[in-house]
Amino acid sequence: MDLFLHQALAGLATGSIYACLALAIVMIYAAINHLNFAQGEMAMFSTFIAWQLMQWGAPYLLAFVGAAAFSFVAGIAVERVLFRPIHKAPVLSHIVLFIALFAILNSLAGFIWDYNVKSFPTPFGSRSLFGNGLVSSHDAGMMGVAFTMLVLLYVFFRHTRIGLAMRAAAANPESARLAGVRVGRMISLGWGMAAAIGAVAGIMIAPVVFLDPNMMTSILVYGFAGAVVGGLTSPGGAVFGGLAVGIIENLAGTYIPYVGRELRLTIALFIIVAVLTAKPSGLFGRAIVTRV
Amino acid sequence: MIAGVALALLLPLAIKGFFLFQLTLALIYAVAILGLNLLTGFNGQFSLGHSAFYAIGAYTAAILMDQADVAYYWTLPAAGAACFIVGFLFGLPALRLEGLYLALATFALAIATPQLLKSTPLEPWTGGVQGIVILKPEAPLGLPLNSDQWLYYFTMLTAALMYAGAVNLMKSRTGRAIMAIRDNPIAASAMGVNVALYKSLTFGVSALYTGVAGALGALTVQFVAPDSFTFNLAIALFVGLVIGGVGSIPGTLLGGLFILFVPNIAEELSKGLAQAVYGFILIAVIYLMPSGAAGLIRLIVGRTARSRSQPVHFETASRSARLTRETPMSSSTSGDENAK
Amino acid sequence: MPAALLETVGLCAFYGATQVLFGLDLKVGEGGVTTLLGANGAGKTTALRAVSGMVQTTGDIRFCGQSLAGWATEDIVRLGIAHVPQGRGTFVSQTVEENLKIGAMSRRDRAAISSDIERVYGYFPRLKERRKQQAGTLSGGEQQMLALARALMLRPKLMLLDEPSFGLAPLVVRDLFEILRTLNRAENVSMLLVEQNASLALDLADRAYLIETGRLVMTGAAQDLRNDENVRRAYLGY
Amino acid sequence: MRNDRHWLMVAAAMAIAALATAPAAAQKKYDPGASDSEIKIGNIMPYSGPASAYGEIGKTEAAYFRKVNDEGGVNGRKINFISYDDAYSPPKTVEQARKLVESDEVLLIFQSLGTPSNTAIQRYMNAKKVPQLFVATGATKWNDPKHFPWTMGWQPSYQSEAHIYAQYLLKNHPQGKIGVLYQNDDYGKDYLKGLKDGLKGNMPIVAEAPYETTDPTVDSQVINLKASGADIVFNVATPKFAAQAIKKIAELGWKPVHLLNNVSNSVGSVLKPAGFDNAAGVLSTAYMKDPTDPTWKDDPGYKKWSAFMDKYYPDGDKTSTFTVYGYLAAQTLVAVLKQSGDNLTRENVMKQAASLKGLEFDMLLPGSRINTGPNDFAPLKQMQMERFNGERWELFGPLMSGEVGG
Repeated sequence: MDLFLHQALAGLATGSIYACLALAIVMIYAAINHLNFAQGEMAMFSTFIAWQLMQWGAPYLLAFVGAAAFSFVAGIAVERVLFRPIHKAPVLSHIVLFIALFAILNSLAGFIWDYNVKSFPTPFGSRSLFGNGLVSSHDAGMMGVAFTMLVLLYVFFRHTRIGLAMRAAAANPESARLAGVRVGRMISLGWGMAAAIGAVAGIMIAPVVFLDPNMMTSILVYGFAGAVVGGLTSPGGAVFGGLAVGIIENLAGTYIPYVGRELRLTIALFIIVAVLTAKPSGLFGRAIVTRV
Repeated sequence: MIAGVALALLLPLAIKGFFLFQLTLALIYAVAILGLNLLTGFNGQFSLGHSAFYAIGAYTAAILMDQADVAYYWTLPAAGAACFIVGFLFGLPALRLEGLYLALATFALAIATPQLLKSTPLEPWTGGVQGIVILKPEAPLGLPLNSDQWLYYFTMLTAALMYAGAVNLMKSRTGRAIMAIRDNPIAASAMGVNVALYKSLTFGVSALYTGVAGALGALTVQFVAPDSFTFNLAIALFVGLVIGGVGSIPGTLLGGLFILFVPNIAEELSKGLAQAVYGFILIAVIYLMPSGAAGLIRLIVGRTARSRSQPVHFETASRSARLTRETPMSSSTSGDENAK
Repeated sequence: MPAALLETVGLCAFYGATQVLFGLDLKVGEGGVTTLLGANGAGKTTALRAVSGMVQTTGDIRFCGQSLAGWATEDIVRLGIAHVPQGRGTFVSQTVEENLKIGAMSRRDRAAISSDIERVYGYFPRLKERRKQQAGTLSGGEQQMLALARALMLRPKLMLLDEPSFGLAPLVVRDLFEILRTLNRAENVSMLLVEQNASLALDLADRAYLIETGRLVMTGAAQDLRNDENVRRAYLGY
Repeated sequence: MRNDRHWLMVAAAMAIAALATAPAAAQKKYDPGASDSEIKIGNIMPYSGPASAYGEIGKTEAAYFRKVNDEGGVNGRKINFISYDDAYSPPKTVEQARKLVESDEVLLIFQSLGTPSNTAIQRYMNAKKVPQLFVATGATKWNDPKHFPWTMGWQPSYQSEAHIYAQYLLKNHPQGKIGVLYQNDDYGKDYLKGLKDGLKGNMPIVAEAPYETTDPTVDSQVINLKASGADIVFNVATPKFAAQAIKKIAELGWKPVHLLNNVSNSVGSVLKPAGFDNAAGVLSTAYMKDPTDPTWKDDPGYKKWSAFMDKYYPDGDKTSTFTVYGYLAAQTLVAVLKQSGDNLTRENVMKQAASLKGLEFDMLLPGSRINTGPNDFAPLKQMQMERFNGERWELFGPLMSGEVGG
């Protein structure tokens, strides 16, 4: 029973990693109705920016804000420079561009900052908070940040005009255009916001998994799993989904022989496929009801 | 055409074994991409996880040769059959997944494949992380060919059969049903096409092609290990598909050549930033030909041949282009008066 | 005929390399209703899309004397041209009220928006009942009302209406056209109407055009077309 | 024995062939890749992909060969070091190996990295009779001259290192209960096997916790190890995960005897990220000098390495053990080439590689020597245990060798 509780708590801590990234995934989905397979690498790169700023002597807060702001601008730039010119191309071509972006960012980060792992500071400290070190103050802080981002996103999407415009642009671009929504700007804004959220996620994740160019590759899959479980359209669902995946993974890893120990990623795969087939809109996503 | 075939047949006598080995691999990748293309280009289903089927094909061949001393040529049908079954089964849940969601599910499959291959329960067969080393086939009947040359011809023969099979399949009733599902699933279903069955079948056939390619790949590389079939392979196949041209059978050959040679070119250009260079090449290619090489060729041919009577293949080409033209940013609310 | 609010001169439209419209000269008067008649595939929807800047065009489009050539859809909309597309363009996963707010997205006078919403509910009381409901769950007639309501939120000078009666029951259609008439008279909204039901359209319109395969074949006052022998046989069915 | 005779016969055959074909140049013999002016050396590294951190090794080696060339080369011949990327994917390794051998026509392939990658090309290299020299992996199987006379390892094998830990535990903590954290691949399993063999069942392993390189953290595994009641942790993880484990163990307030595998005992890239306080008391083994260890601050060997780094590889990470590793491996190859003299045939190079006697290098631990023989394809065997005192490693005990045959 003790072990169960310990693993669940530790899963919650790991889950908040996934939750952070899942939020960024949901954000980009809200803007372009698409998954960004380079999202993890963008977050990694942003985290390196923060690290570099601190190496140059910037205080934590400045590095944090600086990296988020940089990412916001860079996200918009990526959309404008890379994706806008081919927005009419087939969706498969878009995926190839995501792949290209992935390769470029990963390679560039390795080239600039090399591949050795680097430690990354946390503003929350890493003392044991409760459960004998199972949840550290950083884990709790990370969860707090995830929830703060969640609330901000909720307010943005539900209670601001621009949030509504963004949802409209993503849901039905042509119609949105006919209502005077500047769809192109909304897409850019969505990219910028997703990149900034990714930066925050990266900065929160790096103290736990350490900073290196390959830090996000596998976390991205768990982030996808979290986002899918919660529903790609629901920021709240993404956070819940991320936490759930973390806990499920740990418990399965502890209690299911072989499968759990060796096939943790397969569990994520299983969760994705199971949720998608049973309830494609996720647990909290809005099912789109249409009458013809 | 004949000159091309002649060149392909005579090439092994003129070039180095290493280059031949590369060509053989490119051809193998082309067959794997063809499999992916049957699924994506002709049936409209996404997959970012075809490395899994490639791996199953490769392991089937390796295990049969290593543990049961099966002759290498028998491993191809076995690999194909195994992959057909697995593909068909994976196709069943995939039925309920559309576009992006299917991409996501298959993406996860690709990521999980290496773990599954080395998992303890399978270790007695797969050799776990150590993988399996197999022998290279020698030329039969005392043909005066070294094993590289023989493997090249063997691969070419297999590939020719596979391509002929694909072309015939797409010309058949079944092929028309498969494409009808891509173009308009509701209409296809209304016309009496069993959409579920055909979609799963296509998944199976697609996996079969990629699996046979995997078996050939195992023979050529003489080694299988979990690290050979990571997500990067899935990505490579996907890139080859798009670069070659979605829905284009000859384009797959180009895709195979691309994914084998272009990373090497990128490495020549810059060692430290090879991946970044590769990324930029990808971007450039997508900008220059947003619908892949086949799309570009089609465009050129279409321009020069517009005045002539409409070629037959033009119709299917534009149909497949329409499928893939659905961008994430456009929903189809256009009226019914689009020019036919 | 009052001064032209919208005027096209030699309008041609293309989908890729295929030309769909061949030199249309259309006019919508200030406060008037113009209807486009024609068979399926004649190019009526394309003509509306051309005005909204959603297809590639040549020739000139003038609105209030201003040329719209090269304008983006969003900017054309901001001049006060509300396009109600065929299929209604509903934001299915948003609520009814959110749909209305989206309709007002280009307006700067935020304060007036909520009063406008109430005003629009005045025309469409059914929508008020369903204000918190996901728009995708509305019936076809309600969705068409929502589309009109959303367009009204723009405070348009001109509405481009694409087959508003499509797929609706006759009773619903009658109500709908009643509302259109009211809007035209009370709010002074001009309209360019594409409609299968030529009889209804000619009742509402003051001016009509007949298009065949992208070319104008007849132009005139709605009354004149209604009385034309050929039009009667081909489009009015009596 | 049989091998010796084989060598003799080959050498005799070569001698006869050489005499018959080129009597004038009796002293100089070349295989593809070698000439009067140049020696072509091939290399395959994961510069991209999941194992790209190791690319640093290849870059250091390239830098070292530049230094050698600047100083006149080896016996007057410049080294042409051709290094390709395989992204840690075995099919790509095969392609690159064939490119090196058949297209670039290198004399030998040196320090190709990774167990799966080297397994993929081992049969090819041996069939082609091209040396696959000093492979950069610690698997035990490279020391197998009987079956693979053209393949040779370099670093102390994982198993022999694990033997050293087993000896240590049996002597100092015979009542302990061991928990093992290991990477679920050949590398992790090799260590695990070595430990089990070394313990010979005299101590219990109460928990085995494998992790995948795709796991974001090893927190869950560490918690399971603690829950198992283990009081000794054997940490067989690559740098990132090793650091995570050290940190997590400290966060849990758990104080087991902590044995850290040599792969991850870099102060700069493991202990520093993990936190020096957290790492205090951790045990490991070393066979080379840690560049971040102040013990070597004034050591002449260290200074030579440091000068080399500054001049030839200024972008390199001087806190990483990879750069030391590459430096040492390159020195070993240069020694073999020197020893081969003007007889630069593949046979002779392999023969010379198998007859290294008592080589000492700058950055090897004092007293540690490289020895090989016709039946001993494991150049480095000696290691010394060390303990982290919160600032730096302190060596203790004698140089030991795990003595594991192939």
